[in-house]
Amino acid sequence: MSKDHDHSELSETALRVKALESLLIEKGYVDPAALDELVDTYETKVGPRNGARVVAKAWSDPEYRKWLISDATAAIASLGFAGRQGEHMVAVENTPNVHNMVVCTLCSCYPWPVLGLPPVWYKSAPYRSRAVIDPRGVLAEFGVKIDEDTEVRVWDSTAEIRYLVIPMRPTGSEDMKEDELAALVTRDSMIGTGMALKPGAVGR
Amino acid sequence: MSKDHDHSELSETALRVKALESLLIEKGYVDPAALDELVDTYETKVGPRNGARVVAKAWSDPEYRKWLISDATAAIASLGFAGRQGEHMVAVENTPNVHNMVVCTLCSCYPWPVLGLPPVWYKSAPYRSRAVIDPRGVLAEFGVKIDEDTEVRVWDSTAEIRYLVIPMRPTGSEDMKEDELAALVTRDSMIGTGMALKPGAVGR
Amino acid sequence: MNGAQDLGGTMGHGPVNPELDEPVFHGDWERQVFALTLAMGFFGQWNIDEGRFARESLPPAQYLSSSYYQIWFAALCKLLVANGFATDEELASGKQIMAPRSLPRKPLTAGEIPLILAKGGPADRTEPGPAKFKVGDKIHTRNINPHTHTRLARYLRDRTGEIVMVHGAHVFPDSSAQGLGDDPQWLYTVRFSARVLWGDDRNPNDHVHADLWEPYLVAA
Amino acid sequence: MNGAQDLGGTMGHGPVNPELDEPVFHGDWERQVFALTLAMGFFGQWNIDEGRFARESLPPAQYLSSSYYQIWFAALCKLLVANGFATDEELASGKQIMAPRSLPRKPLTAGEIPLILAKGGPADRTEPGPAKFKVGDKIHTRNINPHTHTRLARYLRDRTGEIVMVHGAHVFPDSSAQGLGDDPQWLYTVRFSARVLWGDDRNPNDHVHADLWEPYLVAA
Repeated sequence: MSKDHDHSELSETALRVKALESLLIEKGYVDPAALDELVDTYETKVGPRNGARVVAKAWSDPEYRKWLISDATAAIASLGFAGRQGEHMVAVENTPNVHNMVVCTLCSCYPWPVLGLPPVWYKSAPYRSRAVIDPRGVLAEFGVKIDEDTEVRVWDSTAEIRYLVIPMRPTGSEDMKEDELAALVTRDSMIGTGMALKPGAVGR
Repeated sequence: MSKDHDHSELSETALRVKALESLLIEKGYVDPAALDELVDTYETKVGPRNGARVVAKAWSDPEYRKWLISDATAAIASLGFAGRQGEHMVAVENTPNVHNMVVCTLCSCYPWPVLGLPPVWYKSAPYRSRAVIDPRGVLAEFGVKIDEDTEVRVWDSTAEIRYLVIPMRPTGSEDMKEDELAALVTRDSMIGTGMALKPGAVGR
Repeated sequence: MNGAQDLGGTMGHGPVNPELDEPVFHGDWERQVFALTLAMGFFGQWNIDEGRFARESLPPAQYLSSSYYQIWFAALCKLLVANGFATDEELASGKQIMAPRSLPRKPLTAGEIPLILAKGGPADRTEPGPAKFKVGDKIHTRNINPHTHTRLARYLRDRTGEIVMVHGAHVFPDSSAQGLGDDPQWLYTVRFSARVLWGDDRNPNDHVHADLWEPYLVAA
Repeated sequence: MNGAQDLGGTMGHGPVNPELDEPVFHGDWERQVFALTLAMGFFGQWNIDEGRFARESLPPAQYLSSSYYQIWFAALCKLLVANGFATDEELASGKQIMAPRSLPRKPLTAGEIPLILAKGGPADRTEPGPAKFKVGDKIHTRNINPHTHTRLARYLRDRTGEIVMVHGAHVFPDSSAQGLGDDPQWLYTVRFSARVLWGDDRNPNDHVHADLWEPYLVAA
């Protein structure tokens, strides 16, 4: 299909969605202010900076790290991140011998309270189909090369358990404080398709 | 997608195909007369009437039936039906205890010399997906009800072997001659999604 | 169901193509689909598993050629019609034709959203009895092919693995998606070797983990 | 490859919908695609397995939303470009831009068609050695997931069945589709119980048969 074709499909969808919204408002089912609040919540309040705070704290505080690994839901809630699509959290930790990577082959399960809403690629057929059968090939596309001897652990979120990857703390970050550390923790590093940034670098 | 949408997709395809044909003729790769001959062959010369003659002969001639079951390629070639997409034929026979049904889940393999080109439904996702997992459900959609005690044998044409179903000879046809019998043998009865017609009936 | 949603191990979909500096939503229509899906779901007329089934039962050709919010939109329309919130004619025209249906509760207000999202919808339930398996147990997954909703993906069927976590009892989606109630079942995380799943040419170090309910499993 | 062509056991595609009094072709474009595919294939620049792979490697969304001759057309275009018969620009414009490529033989003429079709393209070859299995043997299919062409469908992998026919050695598509030569291998028809393939809720009388090459099989 041509690009033009895709665009006209999309504008057709946009018109139909607009019509649906008008209809549901007209019928009194939805309140426009509530719709705005839902959008605003996930556009500005909930996102991967939450998860970065969790990871930075785990890097800085051995007791918190232990708690996070033994009861992620409670440890994460203690920082104020809880609720929808994060009701049952599990944290999995990268080590020199193990690299973790999260997918939902069957839909788009993702830990909203710590990462926000998933990016398009996470919900799309290429990632969902390949993460479980060719995780190293997928990682290579993200620029992540894992040693052949290192175990790749893929977590397919087939139930209501939601996984958060704790990336390895980068070398050179030994003297950094929790707030500075959080800036090194990217969204992708908490999905497992990236590494934490080295001090001084920037990334997604 | 809307019906209009489908139509415009199809006319776009038709235009692109026309352009391809012009190009390949202009480049001297194809001769229009050869293209016409290929189409004419499968539109008017080769079709399920060939298979019907094979089945009618097997019904009428016990020796031929034996030959057809032991060496279908040779027995069918003896009637003049051979070649492309029928190089390696196997005939499978319906009985009161066994109902056979042919599919190609991976593409559209079909015994051209005896049945012609396959109908759209045979090549389409609904039939290809369901024939192997829910053959009785598919048969029911064709109006064919098979006893629970009768074995349903599905033949998935995954190699270059091509299958021809020999339907059961209908009751009431005992006194009919080979030519009359052939008129009872439908295409679908030789795929296994139908039964041979009862004398006096008509069908596809 | 073995629908187009069951993507694990399928091929030909192309590269992953992450988008740089991706916005949360691409255009207002995505915002609208997201918010409408949450707001309407809030009436409790369908559960999360029924919602998933509405999406995965779209024709595979449509599912695979739609963007994710297009899939959500198509599923929302199905659910609205199936639950009497709107008719097909209304969806086509965008105008009210039938009177609104009676509502099980007042529409969601902006003010209650923070609390509702914070509460979420936990899936854990009272255990139906003792767990059949414990960490370290070897299990074999069943070969099931229901036309209804299941979370036992095709690539995980008829495979041997090992229990690595026990999560207590959770709502069983295979029942819940059919409106047959929560039917709580023990939920386990199971570890599978990539070689068991995909064949001997895989890296022997690699493993896939999946969360599977007790009815999917037999002792190995 | 685990592409969209691997349809056995997938769900959600809808009813079969046979067409009453269906014509052989629906419009001239179908006639043209059919005839062009055969006529160009006649140059022998790709074999039947390479042709199949060209179709099944189309993106699944495209494969499933195309009619069968649309799939043939898309694959023919790929093969023509890959084999130097035409360029993408020529396909888009319908006008010759590059000189024709050298041809391995003269274009097909109408007169030779009956003989060529009657001859066909047999796939049987000299046996590479003695057959490993005989009728009645129990076998188990391998679990393979190649990115390349295979005729061992997903639903037939890692399953136990019984040899019911031995066909001699045939061209091995897994090699042939990669341009690695005929690599003849023994071909068998294998009988599988529907319960082995799909689970215990199936009719115990029902069986599926498939034609499988020796490298797909191990003794059970």
